[in-house]
Amino acid sequence: MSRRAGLWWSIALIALALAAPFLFYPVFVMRALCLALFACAFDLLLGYVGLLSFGHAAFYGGAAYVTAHCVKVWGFPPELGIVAGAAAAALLGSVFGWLAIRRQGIYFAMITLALAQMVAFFALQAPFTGGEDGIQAVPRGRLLGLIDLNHPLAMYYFVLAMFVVGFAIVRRAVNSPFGQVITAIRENEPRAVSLGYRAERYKLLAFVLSAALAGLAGATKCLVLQFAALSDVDWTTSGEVVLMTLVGGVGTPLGPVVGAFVIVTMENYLAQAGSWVTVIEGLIFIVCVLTFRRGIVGVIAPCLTGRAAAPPAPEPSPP
Amino acid sequence: MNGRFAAVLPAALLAAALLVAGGAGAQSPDAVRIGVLADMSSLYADLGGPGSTVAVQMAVDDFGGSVLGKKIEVVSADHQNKPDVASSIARQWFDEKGVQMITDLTTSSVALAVQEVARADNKVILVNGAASSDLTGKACAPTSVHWTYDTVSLANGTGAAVVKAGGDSWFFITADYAFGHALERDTTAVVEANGGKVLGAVNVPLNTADFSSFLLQAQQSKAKIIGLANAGGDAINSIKQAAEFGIVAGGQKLAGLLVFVSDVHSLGLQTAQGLQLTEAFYWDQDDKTRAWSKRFFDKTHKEPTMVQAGNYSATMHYLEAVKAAGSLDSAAVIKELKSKPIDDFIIRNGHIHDDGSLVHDMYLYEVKKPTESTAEWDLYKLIATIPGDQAFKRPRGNECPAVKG
Amino acid sequence: MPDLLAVDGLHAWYGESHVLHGVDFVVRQGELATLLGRNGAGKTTTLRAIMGIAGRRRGSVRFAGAELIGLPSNRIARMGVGYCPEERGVFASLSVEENLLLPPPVRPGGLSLDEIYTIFPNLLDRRRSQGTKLSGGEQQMLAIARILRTGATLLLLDEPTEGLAPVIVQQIGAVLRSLKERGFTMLLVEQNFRFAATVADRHYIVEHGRVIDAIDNAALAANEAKLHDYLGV
Amino acid sequence: MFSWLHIAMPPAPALFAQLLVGLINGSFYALLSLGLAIIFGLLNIINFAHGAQYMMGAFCAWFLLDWWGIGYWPALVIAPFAVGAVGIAIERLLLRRLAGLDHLYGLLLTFGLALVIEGLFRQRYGSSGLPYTIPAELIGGKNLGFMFLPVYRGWVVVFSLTVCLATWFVIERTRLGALLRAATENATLVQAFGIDVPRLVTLTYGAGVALAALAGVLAAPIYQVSPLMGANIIIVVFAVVVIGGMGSILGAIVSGFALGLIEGLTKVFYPEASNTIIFVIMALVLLVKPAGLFGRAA
Repeated sequence: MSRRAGLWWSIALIALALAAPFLFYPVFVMRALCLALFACAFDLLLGYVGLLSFGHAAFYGGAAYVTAHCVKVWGFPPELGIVAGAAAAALLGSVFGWLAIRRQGIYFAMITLALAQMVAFFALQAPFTGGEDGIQAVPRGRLLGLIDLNHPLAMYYFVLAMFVVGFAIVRRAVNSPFGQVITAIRENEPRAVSLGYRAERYKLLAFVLSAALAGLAGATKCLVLQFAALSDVDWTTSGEVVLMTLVGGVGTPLGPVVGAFVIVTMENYLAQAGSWVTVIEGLIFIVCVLTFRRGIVGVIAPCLTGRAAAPPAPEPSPP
Repeated sequence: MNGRFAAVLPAALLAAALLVAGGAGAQSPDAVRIGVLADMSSLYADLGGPGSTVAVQMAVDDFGGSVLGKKIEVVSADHQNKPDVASSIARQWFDEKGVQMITDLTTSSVALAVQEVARADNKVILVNGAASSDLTGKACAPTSVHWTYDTVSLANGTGAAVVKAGGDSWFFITADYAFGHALERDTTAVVEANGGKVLGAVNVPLNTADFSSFLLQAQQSKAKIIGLANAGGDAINSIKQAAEFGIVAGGQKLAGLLVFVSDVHSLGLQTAQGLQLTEAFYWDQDDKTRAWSKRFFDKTHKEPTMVQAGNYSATMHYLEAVKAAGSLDSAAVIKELKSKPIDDFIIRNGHIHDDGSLVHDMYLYEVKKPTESTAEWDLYKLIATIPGDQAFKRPRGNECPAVKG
Repeated sequence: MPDLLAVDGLHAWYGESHVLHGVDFVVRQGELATLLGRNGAGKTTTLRAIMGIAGRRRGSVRFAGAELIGLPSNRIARMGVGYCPEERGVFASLSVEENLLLPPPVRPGGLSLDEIYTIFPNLLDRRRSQGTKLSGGEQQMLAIARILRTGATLLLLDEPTEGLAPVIVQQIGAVLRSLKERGFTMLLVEQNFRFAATVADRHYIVEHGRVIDAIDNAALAANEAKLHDYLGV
Repeated sequence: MFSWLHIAMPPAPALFAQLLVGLINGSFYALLSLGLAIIFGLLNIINFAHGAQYMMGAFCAWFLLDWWGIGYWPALVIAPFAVGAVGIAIERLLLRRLAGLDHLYGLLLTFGLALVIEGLFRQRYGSSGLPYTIPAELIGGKNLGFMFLPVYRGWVVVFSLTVCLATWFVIERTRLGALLRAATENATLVQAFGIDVPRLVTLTYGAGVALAALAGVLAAPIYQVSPLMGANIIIVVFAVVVIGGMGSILGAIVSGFALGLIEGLTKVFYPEASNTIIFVIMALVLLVKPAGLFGRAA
C-alpha cells in the first residue's frame, strides 16, 4: 500500500469509527465491534498460526457468562467485570490449548469443538447461568465509578476503546518477533523446531492470547446487550466467527473486521426479510467460496490501494 | 497511485456511509409502528412466524389502518431464536424506527431479553408466543402483558383436568430447558394439589430426535399419564414415537402440555388421536372464530394457531387502548388496557393483572379419532372450559414484585 | 523402425514455475531409451508431462501418431501408455494382488497374471500381503508388473533402480531386457548411467528442461568423458 | 442439576431394552457416517450438506407417496437414486471447482448449500414437518418380554446393518473398492492408469449422498419428515466419523453403532448429557488416538 493511500484510509476509518454513533444505530455498531474483535482474536489463530479452532464460542460466551455473573450478582464495576471475563476465557483457553495444541488440521478443530460443546453443556446445566433464558438484565454500571455507561455514547466509546485495545494487541502480537516465530511455525514447523523454537509453547501462547481476546469481546458484548445467553456458547457461534473471518479475508489485518460488519449487517437487515434469511446467507457463502476465496479484503483491498495482488504474508499497516 | 487520488476512495467511503446513515434515519414521524418479532425460519415458524405478521396486519386493517390520525405500519423480523439478535432488533426498533409495541416474541429466552429492553425503554410488549410464567413472575415488567397463554395456564388446564379424570400418577418427559422445567414444575404442583402424584421425570436435551429411550423409561414407571413438557419438533417426535412403541395401546395416556394445532395437523389424527391438550383458542369454536379463521386461511392456507390469533387480539386491544388513551405513551396505554376487561372472540372473559398476565378462559381439548373428523383441520373436540381464575392461578404464588409488594 | 513416441518443443509448468523449456526427442518402436541427467534437470517432469499429470503444458507429444497434449491422463493411458512412477506408487491399502489388478486392461495383448507371476515369482508368494509390506525391490517389481497386464505398448519407467541393492538392480535389468524381447517400448528415467548402459539402446541427456544431447548406447564408451561432464559424476 | 448423583440402577431387562434402542439409533449414525466417511476419503471434503441430503431423502419418500402414491418399498430404492443424482449435480457444478484446495472451503461451501436447501424446504413445507406412516407390512410390534419392540425398528437395524456390511464388502473386497481405496491414496496415479477419476469422484459423492438419502427414507416413518431433521443430527454424525477415524469405512460403521449404544446408556444414567456424551468421547479418543479409532496416522 502506498504510504499516502494508507494514511488516507486510516484517517477515513478513524473518522468513521468516531462518527459512527451519530450516523448509525449505536447498539448495532457496538455489537458489530464486539464481533469484529472476536473475529480478530480468532484470526490470530487461523491466519497466523494456521490453526482452525471450532470452539471459540466457549471463550466468547464463557466470558460473557462470567462477566454477567460478576457484574449482576457480585456487583463488580464494569471494568473489573470485563477483566474477570477475559481472565476466565484465558484460563479456559489454556486448558483447551493444553489439550488440543498437539493436534493439527481437522483434528484440532474437532477437539476444540468437543471441548466447547462441554462448555455449552455446562452453561445449560450450571445453576448460575439461568439455563436457556441466560443471565438477563445485566447492569452496565459506571466505568471507574465515574462514567455512566447507560448513556449510549459513553458505552459506544468504551466499546470502541476495548476494540482498539484488542485490535492493537493482535497487530502488536503479529508484528512482533513472537508473530514472526508463529508464522514461521505455520509455514514449516519442523524447520522452526530445528531452529530451536519450542513450537508447542508458542502455539499455546497464541491460543491463550486468542482465547483471552475472544473473552474480551464476549465480556464487552455482555455489557452492550446486557445479557449472556446459551446462543453465545453454541457451536453455531463458533461457526459464525469462522464465516466472518473467511468472508472478510483470513490473515489480513482488516479482513475479520470487515467480515464481522458484513455478517452483522446481513443478519440485521436480512432479519426483516423474514424466512428467507438462511437461504440468502447460504447463497452468499457459496458465492464467497467460489469467487472470493481470499475474502473481501483479500480481493478488493489490493484494487483500492493500488497493489497488484495481496501479499502472501500480511505486512504491518495501521488500520 | 498518486496522492490526490489516494484520498478520493476513502472520502467516497465516508460519503457513502453518511448517505446510508441519512437514508436509514429517514423515518416518517407520523406513523404508529407495530413490530412483529418472531421465529420466522426455525423450530417455531409454523406456530407463529409469518402467520403472526399476517394476523397483526389483519388487526391493523380491521381497525381501520390509522389511529390518532396517524397511519399504522407493521414491521416484522426474524429473531432466529437468538436472544442477542432479538434484543438488538428490539432496541433498534424502539430507539430508531419509532416502533411503539412489539408482539409475538416466541421462545422464552427471546421474550425475556426483549422484556428487559422494553423495561429500559419504557415501551409496550405483548407476548404471545413464549410460555415461561417468569415473564409475569420474577421478571415481570410494568409495560408488558403476557397475552395468550403461559406455563401456569397450560399446567392448570391439562394437569387438573387429567387428574380429575383419573390420571393421578404422572411421569414427565421434559425438555431440558427453562420452559420445560417451568412446565414440569407448574404441572407437578397442579397434579399434587389435585391429589395426584408424580412418579418420575426425565430431562431430555433440546432437539433430540429419538425419544424411544425416554418413552421406555416412562413405560417402566407404570405411571398412568406421560406428561410431555416439551414443544415444537420435540413434542411431535415424542407423540409420534409413543404411538410406535404402543404406549397408548398399552394403557398409558399422553398429556401434551404445549401442543399447538399446527403440531397436531402435522402429526395427523392417526398418530395424535386421544391426546389431551390445553389451548386458548381453536379456530372451530363458534361462528366468529370460524369467520375470522377463514379470512386467515385464505391468506396463509393454514388455520391459525392460538399464537397467531393471540397476536390479532393483542394488536386490536392495543390499538383500541391507544385510541381511548388518546396517546402513545406506554404507561397511559397500559393503564387503559388494564382498566377494562379483555373480551373478544379470541380471548374470553379476560382481564390483565398487575403482574402483566392476561387472565382468561382456557380450553381442554382432546384430539379426535380419524373416524370422528370430517375435514382436514377438524382436529379437536372440547372436553372442558377452564375459567380464567382457575387457569391462571399460580399454585406456588407469584414472585413478581408488583404483586408481592 | 517408426517413432512410437515423438516429443516436440514440450514446455511444462508447475504453478508459476516454468520447468520444461522445449524438450525434443523420439522413442522408436521396440526401443529402450533413457533420459539421463542431474537431479532437477526435468527428467521426471518430462515423463509426467507425457503422461499428462504435470500441470500446464504446451508443445507436442505424439504417441503412435496421435497427439497427447490436451488429453487427460486416463485417456493417454487408454491409448497404451503404462506409467511406473518414482517412489513406485504402491498402494498401502491394497494387497499385492489388488495392486497388480488395479490398472484396467486398455488393449489386448497384455501379459496374463500367470505370465507375470512367472516373471516375478516373489509376488505370487506374497500376493495376499499389504502392498507396502513388501521390500523395496519387491515393491519395484510390483510397480513394473502391474503395467504389463494392461496391454500398454509404451512403458514410462521413472528411476526403477533408485535406492535398491546392486543384486536387485541386476534383477531389474534382466526384467527390462526380457520385456524388450517381448516387444515393449520403454522410456527410462535414470541417474545411474552404468545401469542404463546395460539395458538401453539410446540415451538422451536432459539439462535445464531441455534435451541437450543424444548418444547411442554403442557410442557410450566413446562419449564417456562428455557424459561425466553432463552428469557431474 | 447433577441429579445423576443419586439415581437408581434400572433393572437388567430395562437396561437391555435401552441397549437395543441405542443400537437402533446407532444404525442411523452408522449409515450417515458411512456416507460422510466415503465422501471424505475420496474427495477430502467434509460434507456439511449431509444432513440436508438426509432430509431430502425423507422428503423424497414423502413426495413419492403424496404426489404419485408410490409407497415405502419403491421409495427405498428411488429416493437414494434421485437424491444421489442431485448430489452428482452438486459435485459437477460446485464441488469440482474446489478440487485441490484446503478442505475448509469444501466445508464452507457445503455449509452454505445446507442452509440454502434447508431454507427452501422450510419456506415451502414449514417447520413442523409432515407425517409419513410406517408401511403396512411393518406395523405393530413384538413383545420381547423385556420390551415392546416395534417391528419397524427391528427392520431398521437389520436393514442398515446389511447395507453397512454390503458397503464395507464393496469397498474392501471388490475391484471397484480397490479403485476407490487406491484413488483415496493417490488419485493422480490411478488416473494415469487409465481410470476416469473425476467420474469416480462424482459417482462416489453421489453414492455418499445416496446413503444419506437412504437413511432419510428409513427415518421418515419414525421421525417427522421435517426440513430441520438433518440440521440437528449432522454435528453428531461428524463426531462419529472423527471418532472412527476420518475416511475409515469400518471405523464409521463400528463407531456409529457403538456410539448409539453409549448414547442409549447415557439416556438412562444421565439423560441431560445424552447430546454431549459423544463430544466427550470424541475428545477422549482424539487425545489418546489422534487419528481416531480406525484411522491411519496422517
